[in-house]
Amino acid sequence: MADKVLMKGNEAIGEAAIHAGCQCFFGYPITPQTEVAAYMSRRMPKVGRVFLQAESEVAAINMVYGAAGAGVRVMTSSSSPGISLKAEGISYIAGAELPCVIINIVRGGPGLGGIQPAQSDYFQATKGGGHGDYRLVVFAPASVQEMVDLVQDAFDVADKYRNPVMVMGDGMLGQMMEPVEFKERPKKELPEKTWAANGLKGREKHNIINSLFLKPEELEAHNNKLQEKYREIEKNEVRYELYNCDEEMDLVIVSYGTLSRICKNAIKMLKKEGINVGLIRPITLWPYPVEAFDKVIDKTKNGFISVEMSCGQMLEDVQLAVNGRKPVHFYGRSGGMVPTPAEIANKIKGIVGGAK
Amino acid sequence: MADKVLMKGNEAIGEAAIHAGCQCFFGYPITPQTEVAAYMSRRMPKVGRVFLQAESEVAAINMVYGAAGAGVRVMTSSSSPGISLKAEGISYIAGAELPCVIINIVRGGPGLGGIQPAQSDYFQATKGGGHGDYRLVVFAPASVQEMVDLVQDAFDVADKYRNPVMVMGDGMLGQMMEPVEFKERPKKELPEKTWAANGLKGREKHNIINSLFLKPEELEAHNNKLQEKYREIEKNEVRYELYNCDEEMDLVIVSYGTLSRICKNAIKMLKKEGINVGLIRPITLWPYPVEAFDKVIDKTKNGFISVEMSCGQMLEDVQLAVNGRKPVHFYGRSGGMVPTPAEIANKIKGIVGGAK
Amino acid sequence: MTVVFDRPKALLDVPTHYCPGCTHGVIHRLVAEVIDELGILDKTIGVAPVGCSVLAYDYFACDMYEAAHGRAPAVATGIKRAVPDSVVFTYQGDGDLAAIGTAEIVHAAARGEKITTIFVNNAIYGMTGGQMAPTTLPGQVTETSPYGRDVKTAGYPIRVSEMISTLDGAVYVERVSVDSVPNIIKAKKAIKKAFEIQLQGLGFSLVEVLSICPTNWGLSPNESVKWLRDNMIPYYPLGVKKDATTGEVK
Amino acid sequence: MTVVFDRPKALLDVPTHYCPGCTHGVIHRLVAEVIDELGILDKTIGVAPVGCSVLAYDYFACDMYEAAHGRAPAVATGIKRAVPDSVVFTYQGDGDLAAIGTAEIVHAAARGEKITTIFVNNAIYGMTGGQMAPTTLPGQVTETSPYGRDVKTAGYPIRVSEMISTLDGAVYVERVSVDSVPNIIKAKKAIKKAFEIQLQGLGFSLVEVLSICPTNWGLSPNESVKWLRDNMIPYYPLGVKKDATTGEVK
Amino acid sequence: MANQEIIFAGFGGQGILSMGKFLAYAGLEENLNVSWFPSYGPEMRGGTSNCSVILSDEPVGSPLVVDATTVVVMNRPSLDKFESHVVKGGLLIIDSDLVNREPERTDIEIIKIPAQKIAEEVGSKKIANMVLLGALVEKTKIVKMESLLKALKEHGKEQFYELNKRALERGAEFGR
Amino acid sequence: MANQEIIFAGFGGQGILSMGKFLAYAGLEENLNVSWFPSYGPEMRGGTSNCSVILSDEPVGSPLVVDATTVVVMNRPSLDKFESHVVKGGLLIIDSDLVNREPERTDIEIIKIPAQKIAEEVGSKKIANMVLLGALVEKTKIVKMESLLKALKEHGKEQFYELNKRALERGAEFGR
Amino acid sequence: MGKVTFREERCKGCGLCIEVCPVKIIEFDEKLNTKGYHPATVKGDNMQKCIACASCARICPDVVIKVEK
Amino acid sequence: MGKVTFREERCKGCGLCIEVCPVKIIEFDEKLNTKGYHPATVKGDNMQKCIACASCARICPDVVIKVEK
Ligand SMILES: Cc1ncc(C[n+]2csc(CCOP(=O)(O)OP(=O)(O)O)c2C)c(N)n1
Ligand SMILES: Cc1ncc(C[n+]2csc(CCOP(=O)(O)OP(=O)(O)O)c2C)c(N)n1
Ligand code: SF4
Ligand code: SF4
Ligand code: SF4
Ligand code: SF4
Ligand code: SF4
Ligand code: SF4
Ligand SMILES: [Mg+2]
Ligand SMILES: [Mg+2]
Repeated sequence: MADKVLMKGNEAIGEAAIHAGCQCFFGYPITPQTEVAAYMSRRMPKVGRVFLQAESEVAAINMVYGAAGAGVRVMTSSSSPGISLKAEGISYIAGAELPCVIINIVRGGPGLGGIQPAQSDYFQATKGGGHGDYRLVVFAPASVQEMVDLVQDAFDVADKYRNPVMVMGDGMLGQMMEPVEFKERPKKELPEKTWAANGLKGREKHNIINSLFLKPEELEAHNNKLQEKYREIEKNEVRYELYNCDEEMDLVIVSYGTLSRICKNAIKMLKKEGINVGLIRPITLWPYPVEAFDKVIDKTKNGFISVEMSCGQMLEDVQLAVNGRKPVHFYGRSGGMVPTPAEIANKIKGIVGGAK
Repeated sequence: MADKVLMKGNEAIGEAAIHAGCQCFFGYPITPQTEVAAYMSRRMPKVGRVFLQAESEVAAINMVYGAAGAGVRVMTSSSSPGISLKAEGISYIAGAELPCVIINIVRGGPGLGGIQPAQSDYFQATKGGGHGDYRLVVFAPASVQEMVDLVQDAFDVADKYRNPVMVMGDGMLGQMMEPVEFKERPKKELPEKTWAANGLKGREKHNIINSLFLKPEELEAHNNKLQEKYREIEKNEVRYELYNCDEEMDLVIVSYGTLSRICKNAIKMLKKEGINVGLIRPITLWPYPVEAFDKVIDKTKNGFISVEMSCGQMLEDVQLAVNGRKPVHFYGRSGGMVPTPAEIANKIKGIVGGAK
Repeated sequence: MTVVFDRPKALLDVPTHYCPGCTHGVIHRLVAEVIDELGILDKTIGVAPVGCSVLAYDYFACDMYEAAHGRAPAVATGIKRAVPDSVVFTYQGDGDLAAIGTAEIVHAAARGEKITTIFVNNAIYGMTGGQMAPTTLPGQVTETSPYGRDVKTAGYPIRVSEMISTLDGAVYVERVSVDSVPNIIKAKKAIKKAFEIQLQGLGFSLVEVLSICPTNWGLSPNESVKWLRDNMIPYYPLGVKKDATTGEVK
Repeated sequence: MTVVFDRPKALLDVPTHYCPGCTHGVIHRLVAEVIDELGILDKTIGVAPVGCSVLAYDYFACDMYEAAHGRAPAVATGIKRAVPDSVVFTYQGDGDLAAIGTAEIVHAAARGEKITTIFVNNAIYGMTGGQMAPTTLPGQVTETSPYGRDVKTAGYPIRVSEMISTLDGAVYVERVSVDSVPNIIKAKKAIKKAFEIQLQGLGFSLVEVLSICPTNWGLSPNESVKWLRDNMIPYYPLGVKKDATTGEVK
Repeated sequence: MANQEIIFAGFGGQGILSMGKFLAYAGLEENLNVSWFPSYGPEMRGGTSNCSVILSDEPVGSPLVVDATTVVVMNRPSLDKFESHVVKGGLLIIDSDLVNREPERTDIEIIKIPAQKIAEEVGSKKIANMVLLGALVEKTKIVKMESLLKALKEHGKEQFYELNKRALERGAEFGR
Repeated sequence: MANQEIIFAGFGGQGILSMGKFLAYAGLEENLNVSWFPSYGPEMRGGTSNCSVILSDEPVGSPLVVDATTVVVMNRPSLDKFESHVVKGGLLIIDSDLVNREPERTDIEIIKIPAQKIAEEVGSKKIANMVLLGALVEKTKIVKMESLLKALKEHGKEQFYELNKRALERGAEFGR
Repeated sequence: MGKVTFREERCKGCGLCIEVCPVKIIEFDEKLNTKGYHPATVKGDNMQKCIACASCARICPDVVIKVEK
Repeated sequence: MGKVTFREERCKGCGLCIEVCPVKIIEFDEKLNTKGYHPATVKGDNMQKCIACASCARICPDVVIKVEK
């Protein structure tokens, strides 16, 4: 395959952003995503764009606010503790309705935690780590190729809805190399950024980038507008994969990111033992693919199991989607421990009662 | 009532903390909670304790980390954007298992938002605004008196479990005056802080305050220990109020904080029209009072309605608690708009179908 | 008759929310006059802080941002990098710039970011009702230093201009005051020079403006300008602190 | 035979994770020697940063904290205020202190916080694999300045000691180096003085120590000390920058 | 059922917040449920100021009064803003020295008091608020005048007590 | 079914990561699913280094290899750490010049190669990794030698190509 | 000889202009403006004394004053 | 005359001590320690030349060296 190259997830993020027309990158080093910044520092000057290492994650996200407000495509990247520091800034960006892409290559927490792969920032990403009623669109790629595709999509979705989009992977995805292809992408019709504050240049009225609405009536109206937008996104942007879900199933795994690949291997193992297990793989963590559950709910004997590299965070969204219609189980590892297919298969056998 | 005094919510927080033996206060001004810091700046020096205005919310929460690690009772206070900035620090405190009390007097968001009362930091408080698998105990008082009581309890609960406790109110609760009484409180048996890093003073082994576990096995073990603690808290520390829930009900409101008082007035209004509505008032937002739902679920005809000053955040916990057994409705205002009893009553009439 | 003095165009013709006598208004006008005189309204982008001047975005006629508390220099950096031919200024109070935003201003200066910062030092947090600022004078009574700022526990005021002058990327740093007409004229000159430095692409420029807060100082406007003169200027000496275009560092 | 030199007690007898030749080890030992000599092990509390010295908490025998990246001075403030009779020091790298932690160090100094900061300047982010630090020299190649630090876009290195010296609460500030034995001896003297300042309750003290990072500089340890001598010292001149006990400010 | 939901409104510096506080203290004295809630935020600065006070037999719901049984206004902008907030049959008390327009409502009771003049007669314009408060208490009987006086004694400045008392009494005449 | 899950391990600087990469590129050349995953974090620093490489007909699950079909070790600590990770019947390749103990496993195939010596003979100790890689490819046949050479040509440094090629060939002898 | 014009409804009555006028011709009006302030003004013949120095305008925070000559 | 003792298993073979020894008596051992480094050492009679200046110990980042005299 001549047009495929082996690329580290973190570097693929950078290259995908460049392909998507990312004009500015602001970052701060943190394991396991440092290579994003390193890659951008090499490449962005070569393509005449902006790489800047900020003094902190707080500064980086506010630089993003500045550049996004000026109407250019902009990205920042970090890992868990760094994302926490961006919480205020992300809330501002969501409040001011600015499009941008935020990468989180998750590591184990809480606190300084560890640097190995984890998924324990699910809540933070999907329920809004920052204050106020806002939502990020959250993409969760499972391979370096999908990372490349989703990072590019992320810029489009951000621009389409004037909303920040987070692309979340774990340390594995950031560090691993896989073959990737930068596909020709059809040009998207996207709204013009007439709101951008980039200098009047003859424009009559000044543009203002702002999230302050001192009058409660106005702030409520603004929130209502945001909520409408979120409903629109829920309608249009849900993405997921159904794997092995066509027939009657003993159980359906729900799992995202790299971990979902391990789950697929577990499914293959179980198949050999006569246990048929499906997989719902949410690709958007928000909006959550509730409809995927509706599609399979009548075909699963023992309900669902949320398999996570966290202590039961996505579990709540699974329960909300299932809403009591079937049992919901959980299997999780944490702190950088990556479950093996055998382990997952074992847990599932415990639930479905061994081979048939 | 001779022993009752009229006090502003924010000032009552300060006085309650002093009663609870709070040794250090680190804060940063922000509306609508600035009076907490102002009060502490007046009172703490008078009682020989520490008031320090930090250079930022980030610094303040890390000062809390320092003082809590040294084994003293410590508090910080802020409002929504300031709490977002504390996200990393809170995750560290939870990770290092340090007891402390964090006040959030919520204002409208997202971003700079507004300064009027809101409840839109529910997700942030209950699902962990910071990264990693951790939980805060979250108290939501509905009156200044309850604020006083819960702030004092918060210190005890924090010490008991070595866990940060958040007390969350809205701008109304911070700014309003109500009569309060500082009750005699029975002395609690609390574990000695042998883990505190406050100088060896003859101790053999040094104490370390830390949240880093580089080996995944160790970080997972640490997380498992935290999760066990959270299960323990869920068992012991759930608090809620049931109001007008004894008989058959047309609907049950779920509402917390000052807003629950408005809901009570709506309930009274509806009663006059022959509509019987109950109220579940969660006092702990985490652990969430799931058992309260079990108690009333068979008595409510039309299920539940989550009434919030946010766009449907607690709603998810209500749905999780109900788990599909009954319908769940929602009514919310945002941005500092405070619903009136009539408004709430109207919404409810729409659901239950007018007077019987 | 010829007009000797009138409202600058870069200042929108709307009433401000500032308290009577608050010199934020004067400083706004000076910035607007400079924008007019340099003819750069079309490419100027301003960044308002969180503080009393939060609503500055409603007052300046150029494109405007409202930045998170203390982060205006980072926001300005993002803007300037995205639109290199723009003229970007931040307008920040002493709480905003010298407390929560310390890292951002130091690093914008160290980077030699081609932006201009108007730093309004009124020795207090005006917006939130008069708490101690990093620039509050020793002994000064505020909401959070009710017994007067005690340097033993609350530390010493920061002389921002002197601190920023130690950074190689800072090209022009001057402290001015708006307590009197002669000082207002000097202040305008400094602001103009700071913008010119940016237009010449030389690096970072900052003008610290000593300003009054009658409301939270508990003084009348005229008492306030006197208090500024008698108390602030001795602690915060006026003048050029650094001018790399002449090699001058004071 | 008499012992001329042996391991200090305040340094636990465990191997460190530092790379061969990394002078973090030397600086650790100096701090430990000072603790021993002052007889303050029992009341000393150390704060480790995020950086290569993150595990310092496993190496010092006193009570220890691991602080969030850059926040050691705030953590130390919390400790010192809670336990006023303790001796509190922070140990921080240049990424930790001079980038993300700028506000915290400036304000701890401005407050005259009675703590001591050991600031290890190795002109790079060691821990994360060699990215540009605020102290990276112009032209220096790092992971994130692959074409050499370009001051036009990445700005100028910060001279932290000089900057901190502008603050009234900073009582003692000295820059030292551990590139040679005589300099190591001077470094220890400075560290001792800094701790003594704290013991006397005079205020904030900081010792900036120029240190090597052979791994990320891509040099052998012996080449590294030479590089430090030839490149860092000219940019970061050694010596006492401020000594308020003598009134000296340089 | 005793229940008063009151809005006090005027310029900053007119004693709007403190008249509300004294009334709340009087309510506390009589074992009523009470709450006091100020407007807050930047609009306070130099501009208008108002507070909501509730005294009731029943537990207080929202401390923010929207449908007021009584509104007391001490300037024109406050009349403009709050006239519509008086419930039907409710009470509107106006400092007629400061408000230069007639109220438009006809479905409510209106008391106009030249409070500045009266206060000046008593001793100082600064206590015009007490004149208005006197009328309110007399008219609504929400608390006994003694309770209000007790509140003034315990929570007000000693040296103003007599003056305040006289202002209340003069105001009360308008409430009869 | 072609499937190899390999762990390469040794000191930093021995070319552990790059031998993995070349193999992955060779796999890509043959249209296999491939992944390469390095150990990362502070333990890398100056100390040991390892990477997981998977080449398979099937889509790759976890890129982190726990149960390895082949393990290649270039120092003693790596043998200590990874010997147990070889699956039953799997392959262990050891640089016997650097590892001073015998492996304990008896249920696996073991190839010991004096890779330092051979590499030195070829031209430089630095290409000992290629010697080991040659043996691995020859033994497992996971990719064709040509594919590996093509990977070396396309992704390796031009000037080392001939040297590397010879090292591979010398190593291959041990894999027969 | 100069002429100053006050945009009365914008004046907040801060008094800064009064203090800086070198010829002391500015005073507060008795009447209140719609904002509730006594606006600054120059009465009657006093205007003749105006030297059009623009000091008042320069210190006015609310751009109330236009100066002509 | 001095004596230096190397705690061989702690040595990381950085060579800093070798460079600073004024009498140049420190060298790398041929053998590897358990960490895989060639540890610093003073061989045979060379020890006689040691002046116990402790330079080696002072620059050693790993507190490998004890100096006596
Ligand atoms: C993160 C955050 N912290 C705190 C605040 C509250 N706040 C608003 S303005 C302000 C201080 C403003 O003081 P200063 O910068 O001196 O400006 P001034 O009002 O004096 O002009 C503070 C602390 C906030 N909005 N956001
Ligand atoms: C909030 C946060 N941001 C970033 C990091 C990643 N990080 C760890 S250490 C480090 C830099 C350390 O450099 P320095 O302070 O110079 O110390 P050195 O390793 O050079 O001794 C960074 C950026 C982190 N752990 N937390
Ligand atoms: S509070 Fe102070 S700074 Fe703010 S507008 Fe009023 S006078 Fe000006
Ligand atoms: S990376 Fe650099 S600073 Fe870190 S331990 Fe190694 S040599 Fe020392
Ligand atoms: S222009 Fe000068 S003289 Fe004329 S009114 Fe103004 S200050 Fe007075
Ligand atoms: S300075 Fe301006 S606002 Fe102040 S009194 Fe004079 S005209 Fe009015
Ligand atoms: S003590 Fe001095 S002379 Fe002896 S080995 Fe060490 S450096 Fe050489
Ligand atoms: S300085 Fe220490 S670690 Fe380095 S070679 Fe000498 S003894 Fe070994
Ligand atoms: Mg200020
Ligand atoms: Mg460093």
